[in-house]
Amino acid sequence: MPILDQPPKFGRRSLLKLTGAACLTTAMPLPTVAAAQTTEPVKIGVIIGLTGSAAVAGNDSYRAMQLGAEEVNEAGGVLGRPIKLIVEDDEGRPKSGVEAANKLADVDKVAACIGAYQSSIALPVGRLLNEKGVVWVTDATTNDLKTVGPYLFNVAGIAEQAVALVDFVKADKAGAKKLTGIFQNNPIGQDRAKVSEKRAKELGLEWIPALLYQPGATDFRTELQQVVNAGADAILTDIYDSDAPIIQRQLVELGMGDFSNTYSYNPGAYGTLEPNLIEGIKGLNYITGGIRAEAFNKKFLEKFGHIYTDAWGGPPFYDAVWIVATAINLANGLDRKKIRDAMWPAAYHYLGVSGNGDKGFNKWGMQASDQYEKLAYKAGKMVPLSKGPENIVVFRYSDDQGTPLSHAPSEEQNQQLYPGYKP
Amino acid sequence: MDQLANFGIYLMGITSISLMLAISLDLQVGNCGIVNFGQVVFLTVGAYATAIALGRGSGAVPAVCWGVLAGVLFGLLMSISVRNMSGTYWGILSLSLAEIVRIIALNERWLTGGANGISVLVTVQYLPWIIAGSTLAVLLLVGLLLGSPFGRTIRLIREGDRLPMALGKNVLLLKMETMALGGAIGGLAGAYYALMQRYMSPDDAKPIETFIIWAMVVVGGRGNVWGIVLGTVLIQAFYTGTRFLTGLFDIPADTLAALRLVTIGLLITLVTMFRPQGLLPERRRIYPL
Amino acid sequence: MNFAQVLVNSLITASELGIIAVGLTLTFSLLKFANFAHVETAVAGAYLAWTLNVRLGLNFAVSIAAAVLVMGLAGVVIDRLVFRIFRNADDVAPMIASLGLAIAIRYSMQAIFGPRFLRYDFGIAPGMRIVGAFVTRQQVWILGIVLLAIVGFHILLQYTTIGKAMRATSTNPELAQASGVNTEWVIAWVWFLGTAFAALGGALVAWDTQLVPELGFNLVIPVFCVVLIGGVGSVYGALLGALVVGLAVNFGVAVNFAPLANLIGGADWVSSLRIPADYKPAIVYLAVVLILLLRPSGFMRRELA
Amino acid sequence: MTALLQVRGLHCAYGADEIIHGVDIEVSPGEIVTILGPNGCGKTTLVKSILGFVRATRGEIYFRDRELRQLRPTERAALGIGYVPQLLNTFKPLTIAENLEIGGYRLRRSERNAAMARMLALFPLLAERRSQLAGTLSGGERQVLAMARALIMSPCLLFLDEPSAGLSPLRAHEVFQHIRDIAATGTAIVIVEQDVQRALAISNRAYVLVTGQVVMQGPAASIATDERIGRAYLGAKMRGPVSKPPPLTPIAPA
Repeated sequence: MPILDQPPKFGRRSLLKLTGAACLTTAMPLPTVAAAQTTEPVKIGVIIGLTGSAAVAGNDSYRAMQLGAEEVNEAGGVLGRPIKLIVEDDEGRPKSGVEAANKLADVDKVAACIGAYQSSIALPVGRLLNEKGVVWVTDATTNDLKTVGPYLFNVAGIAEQAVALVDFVKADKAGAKKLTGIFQNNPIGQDRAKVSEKRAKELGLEWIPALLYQPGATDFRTELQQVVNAGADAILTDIYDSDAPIIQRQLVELGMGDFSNTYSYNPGAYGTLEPNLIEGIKGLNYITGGIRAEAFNKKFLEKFGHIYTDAWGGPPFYDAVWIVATAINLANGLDRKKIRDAMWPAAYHYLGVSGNGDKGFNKWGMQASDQYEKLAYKAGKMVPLSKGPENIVVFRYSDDQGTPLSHAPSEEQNQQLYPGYKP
Repeated sequence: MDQLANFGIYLMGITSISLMLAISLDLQVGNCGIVNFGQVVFLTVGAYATAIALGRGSGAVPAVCWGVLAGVLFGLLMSISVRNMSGTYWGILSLSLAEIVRIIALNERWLTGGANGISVLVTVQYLPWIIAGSTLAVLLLVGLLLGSPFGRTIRLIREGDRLPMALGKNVLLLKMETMALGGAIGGLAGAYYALMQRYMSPDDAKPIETFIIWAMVVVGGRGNVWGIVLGTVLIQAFYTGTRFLTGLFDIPADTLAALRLVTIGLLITLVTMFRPQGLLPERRRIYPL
Repeated sequence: MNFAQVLVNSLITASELGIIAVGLTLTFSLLKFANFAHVETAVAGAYLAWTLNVRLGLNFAVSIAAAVLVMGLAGVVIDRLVFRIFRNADDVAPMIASLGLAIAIRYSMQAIFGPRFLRYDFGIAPGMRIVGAFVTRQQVWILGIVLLAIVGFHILLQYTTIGKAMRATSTNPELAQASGVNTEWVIAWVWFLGTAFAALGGALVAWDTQLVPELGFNLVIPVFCVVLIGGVGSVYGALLGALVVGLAVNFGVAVNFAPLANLIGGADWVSSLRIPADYKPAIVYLAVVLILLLRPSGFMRRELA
Repeated sequence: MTALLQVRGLHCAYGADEIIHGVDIEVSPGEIVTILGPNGCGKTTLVKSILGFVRATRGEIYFRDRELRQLRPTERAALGIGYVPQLLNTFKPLTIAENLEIGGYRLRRSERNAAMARMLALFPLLAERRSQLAGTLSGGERQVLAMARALIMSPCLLFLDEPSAGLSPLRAHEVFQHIRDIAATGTAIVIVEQDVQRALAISNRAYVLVTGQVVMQGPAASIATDERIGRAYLGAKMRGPVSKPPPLTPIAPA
């Protein structure tokens, strides 16, 4: 059982994190070991879709990174030097993303790269940067990320966690027998549909073929009717960005505005909509939680005038900047391999704002565990389903039981994990 | 310094791939008058065929051959529907075929990996150099071919089907040959693309990629191999060069990113406005009767 | 399957695609090149209407009317600035110029308005029930406006001097000039009307759905398909093409083809045979391929009529 | 008597290819001039450059003492130059009445209506079918419609490109009859024609154009009887010397 519905334990690591968090929240200088040789900024590359099909999440993500970089610099920067983000637009085109990665690695000679909201960009960029030996931190979510190599890190969990929502539906909706879903026809949507179908069947539920909708299209009416009228007891939805308002609107206009059986993978995506478009939707939101989250949200709102629309497009990237900065400090230099190895301890001891703050990596460089909270839209507001610890869902991956590593895997381990990897 | 050289080598490789696609397109549109709006489909089938072959344990060379073969087959398939369809009609038809291929690649996960695409785990040493060498060979081949009787005949087709028909040429066959050759070059480009990107996904197959290749051909000069080279380098320079400009301005990153693409769009428009025949137009030769 | 509802959905799709396609086919018929910037001007018009409606708080109808007018004039300006140079060139150079312009317009919209979705100033409520189908108030308006625009356009084309001059110039520009028709003036009118129709279409699509900078990206190819299915340069063909596409994509997804297959393959061969919704975008392209293979120049003849 | 149209040293080109290399032509008011020449000699190009459709690279074109080269085709038409092109001579999807209306596009509504009434009276054939589409007419009928369309503006110079192309001899005869009638009203006419004999029969003068240059000019009657021309340049087999040129209608200068 990969899922354990339990509150986070208050153990050794949490204590460690609390002290770390105290440092961070009071903007104490980070422990820098090396004496400052130069004040020239340390460059960190960013590859993100500022234009194109994922531009909304992409821009929010970059804003979160800017916020992170600003805080790191306020706290004294890395190695006594400020960090500087060099942002490249991937236009939503893999070709453009790889070009940007080549430029960042070879021309700007960045210490590490962060970015890619879309898997079709995260994967080729990841392969390239692994070859070049540059740390690549992404929050894309396809399961294939695990195969890329030791320089790839994921800060937001991968598609396997989709089982959590199916479990939630089964627990929440007594007597639900038939499930179906509405998924974006892209890497994450296809992965989640597959994982959900498998999980539903494992739980003995019937799965009606899901709707995979074309992102960016304007007319979903007929297919929405098909899926809603298929007689499912609950509909799982995985809808993002600009598709959420249009799909909700068309559902309401077609008289299918009863959302009491809608369960979302990403309820945050509905946050900016009118109450009558969302009333009753429940879901598992990727937690922006932990003791620093409130401050982060407040700062984001103050600085940019709005809140990020998507729990994946923002907070994880803010954490990524902090983790990379900490890793550079721990590596005590700009050696890319040392930075890579420092990523594990950096994340292990770091207390972030996404996924309830627990950011430790497993041996694959993926999130060891993810935390979600059960949410519901009531009276137009997104509220926790309940107040107690049972409202938090901790998802642990099956391959390592959710154990984060406090130190990097050895090169021998890496060679076992990634066939063809050469140190 | 050697890192900078690495970036140069990467650009050489990726530009060579674009150049192959542009030459393939020019063979069709600049010489034979076939308005192919679905050019990216050759890259798509070539790259997928290569990636699938590699995934099933094939070696790099046979995999590239599969890519070329896929390009040729698709070229033939497209040319069957050409027949005597004219300009824009054939253009949208080819675009539709390319989109159908992309949508199949997006949804048939057992074959193509769906939206997640296919990763290529094979590393080829000196790949950018191999690609550049192949591109030179293709350039040479196409240059020779265009000077040959075959080249002259397909240029006749560009001006209309009637004259070559009157001369007893089998126009459909010639168009099929041109499309097969174009498909082979495009398929080769696709095979190299899969090896170079180490990945192929439906996002690489969107119509915008076709339009960028079109811009290369038209900006450079249809029917002139040197024009195509210049056009490809120039458009690539627009895309890559503008990345270096963005650091100079102090405006929000999203606005800047959008303005970068606005600049690229305007540059393409301006070049075509002032050189409608391309920067290096085709030299019209008069052959003695 | 709710037949009435699918029909309504098809009609809405058709009218939105149709009104944009009419504008495109109009410029196509006179200038003989594929204007890729057309759909982007539709989106620009929709953004302009949004600015007037939401930012400046103008009445919605006034906003749309003003946006349509302004975009029409903008079309004339675009022609003067960019496309006039290509009057005697072949069809490829202006097409690429329009492509560059399309990219420029699309990302200008993003630079100005940001990537987030925008919506006109009105509330969303379930539609009225008409013969078992839900139809919203704005959909009724859209159908009405499109119908009115088409009838108006028909009258203009058939009964006014400028309309006749447009048709004449479209069939035989040289002869029109030799007859003393000021073709530049006619072309200016065509740009005005074509772009105005685009803006109207864009605003109506945005009214029925929402506004994002990528809207044009998702509309441009279906609109070209519509134009082509109808026959390039044929206004009524474009409407027919829109209807074909609207019906095909909606019924294609909704209909269970099993009975049909059973007719061919014997009784109870299959129980359910549907086109999965993930293939919905392919239906348009499939329609293009099938129709062009059967009728290589679309449904209608080429001339503007 | 000053010439109505005067072309001096005209060169013109399609793109980079020069087609006409220095041509001089004169047309006086009210006369019929034929331009002869083998296929591809540049006859149509010459006419199109006078009308403004083909770029003139060098030389001068004067019409009623006005230099035309800077004017657009529309403006040249407005000065009183009519044109009936070869084959594509009508707006096929338009009705006959609409074709005439386009012909009179520059006139005010009342003038246009009057001119249309005049044309319909002149060509009763058209009056019967005024709401029929031009595309449904026969070749000869289309030629008549095309002339009516060009005449509606009462031009002082009318170019006819191959008026007999694709017509049966009987129809061609009728068309040439019409041409003669038109000239009788004082309109100067320039005919580009393959049907050498018939054209020369109604012409006053003729020019022979070969590979973009005028190689011979003179009175129509003498050119018609010159056997060398028929053999060397026109590619048309002359039916021996014509014994007597048909009588020409006397032409009164406008």
